[in-house]
Amino acid sequence: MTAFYLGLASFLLLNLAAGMWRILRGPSEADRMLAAQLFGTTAVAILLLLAEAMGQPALRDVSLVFALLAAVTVVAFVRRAWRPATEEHSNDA
Amino acid sequence: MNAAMLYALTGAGLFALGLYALAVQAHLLRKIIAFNVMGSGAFLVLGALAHRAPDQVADPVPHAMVITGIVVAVSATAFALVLMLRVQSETGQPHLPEQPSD
Amino acid sequence: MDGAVNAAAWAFDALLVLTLLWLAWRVLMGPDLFKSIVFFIAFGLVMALAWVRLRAPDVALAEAAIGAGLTGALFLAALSRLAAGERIANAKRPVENSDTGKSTRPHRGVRMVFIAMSALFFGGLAAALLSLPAEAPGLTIQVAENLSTSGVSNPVTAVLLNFRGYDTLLEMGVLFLAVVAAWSLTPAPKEPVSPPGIVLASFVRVLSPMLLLAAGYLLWAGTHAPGGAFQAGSVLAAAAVLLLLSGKDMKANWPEWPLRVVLGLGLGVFIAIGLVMMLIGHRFLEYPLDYAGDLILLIEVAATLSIGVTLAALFLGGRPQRDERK
Amino acid sequence: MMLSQMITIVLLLAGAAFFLAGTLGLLRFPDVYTRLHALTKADNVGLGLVAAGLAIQAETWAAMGKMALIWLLVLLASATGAHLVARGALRRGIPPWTAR
Repeated sequence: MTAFYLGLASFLLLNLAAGMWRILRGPSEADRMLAAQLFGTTAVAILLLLAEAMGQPALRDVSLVFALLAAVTVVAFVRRAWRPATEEHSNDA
Repeated sequence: MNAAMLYALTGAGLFALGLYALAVQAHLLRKIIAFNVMGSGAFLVLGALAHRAPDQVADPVPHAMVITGIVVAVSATAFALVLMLRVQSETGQPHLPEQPSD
Repeated sequence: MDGAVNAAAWAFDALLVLTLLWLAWRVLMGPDLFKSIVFFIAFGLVMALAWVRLRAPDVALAEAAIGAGLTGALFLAALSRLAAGERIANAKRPVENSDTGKSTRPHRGVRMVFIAMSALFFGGLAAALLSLPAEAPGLTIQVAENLSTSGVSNPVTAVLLNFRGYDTLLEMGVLFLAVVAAWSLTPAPKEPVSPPGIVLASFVRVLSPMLLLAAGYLLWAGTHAPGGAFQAGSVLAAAAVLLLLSGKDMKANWPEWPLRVVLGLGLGVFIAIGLVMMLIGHRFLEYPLDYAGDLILLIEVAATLSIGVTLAALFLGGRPQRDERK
Repeated sequence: MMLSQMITIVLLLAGAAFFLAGTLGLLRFPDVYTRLHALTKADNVGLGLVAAGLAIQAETWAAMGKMALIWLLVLLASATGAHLVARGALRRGIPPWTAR
């Protein structure tokens, strides 16, 4: 079972890595934020699997914290950093 | 080569990447981010070295140091961001001037 | 069967490490600042997973609370403040200063030198790390032997608040200094606060008591399981940041002096208890076994409140201004 | 292999399939609204199935309850986040994609 849990966790991690393509491509800032939100959920699932695979029930508290704070960055984005569509970020170096 | 070494080398790699970015990026926000990546690298080295203890129990002392470090890093980051915004409001630019003006 | 577990663990670790390095590269070298920040948020998530693999659940909790909640919010808020500042600067000097930093990257030769230096640095560090013994107990044994005298049963909490109490005391000092310095630099920028929509308002109403509860739980769990004052304080700070973002006006609801008292509370209680211990014949920060547990809990409660309020105060980006409309 | 283990395996695989579908949707769908749709499936159903599969193996009721709580919290966060992003996108005039 442990190998199965770890394999599944790796699969989810691979999913997460694939999702990064959306952060790279955008096109809008909201799309990039969405990818980050999916990462949060995927990380929660990975943590639950690892808690079982590594026999460390305390890891569920880590995923609990992730779940509690999942919305903070999205709210920060929507309320602060998201500018009207007309403005472009200066593509600084 | 074991898992602890793998993570320790990754930490060293993160530190070197951050160092490079800190040196070549002019934008202050990028410097602050680079500093955070360097910090994460240093923490990872500490955590990996703590993982070398036998019997699946990690050394708690580096863990405590890393927790302290994470909280100090976030407060220092917040302060640096305030400093950056002050620089911007003084000079109009989010990076340090090329030549010191007197 | 054991081989399969090992192989799966290796696959996971290798994938994790590659993801971390690739993310760091995108964070540091990507051309767009917003993209870098989103990658940095993802980097924090993956770092927390790395801590889990290193069997450091206490650190993973701290990284989760700070990386998933606070750091992202801090950087996103700073980015929007930068953009606002840029608009003001452009309005003042419309033509002469349209340079947005494109020319500020050093040219190729200088970059090569820095690449060589960083590579050299990595090589030295890697050589040093590889020369270390593959197994080393560190201070595990000493901590385990003395755990029963610390007053708590979670070794990390014992190290933080008893064995190396000085570190934690000084850390509270650093937090206090950071907020004093930030507040002396500038008043908090005035940001347009639109009233939250009904969905956001009810979400915050449901979530913030749960965050308070979770902070209390982590504080309580810290004495015997992963958790503790730092993790609890970070969750508390995230709750405050969520309230600030949704348009709750902390300065109007909370007059100045209680805010300042709470900011100094952690440091104050820590030092006060240390001094009292000296008065009754112990050493500074030495706790007698009979009430070590209670003293540690007391310090942790004060520290949790201070950490939470300090981090939230730092998120304001300067000292809160009095509302002059009244 | 015990029956409970088989149920766990089936549930976890189904959950992973939803995560895969969510990621594919995030990568392949044409605009922010449709991607939001794909993504919330991973949040809601994917994590729900993973949590349910693991809850069967949980050693205590408390652990089971904690997993249910985690799932509910993610549901709440993802629903709110999806609403905020979709409303923000509409207000900023990002046009919903239409098949031609």
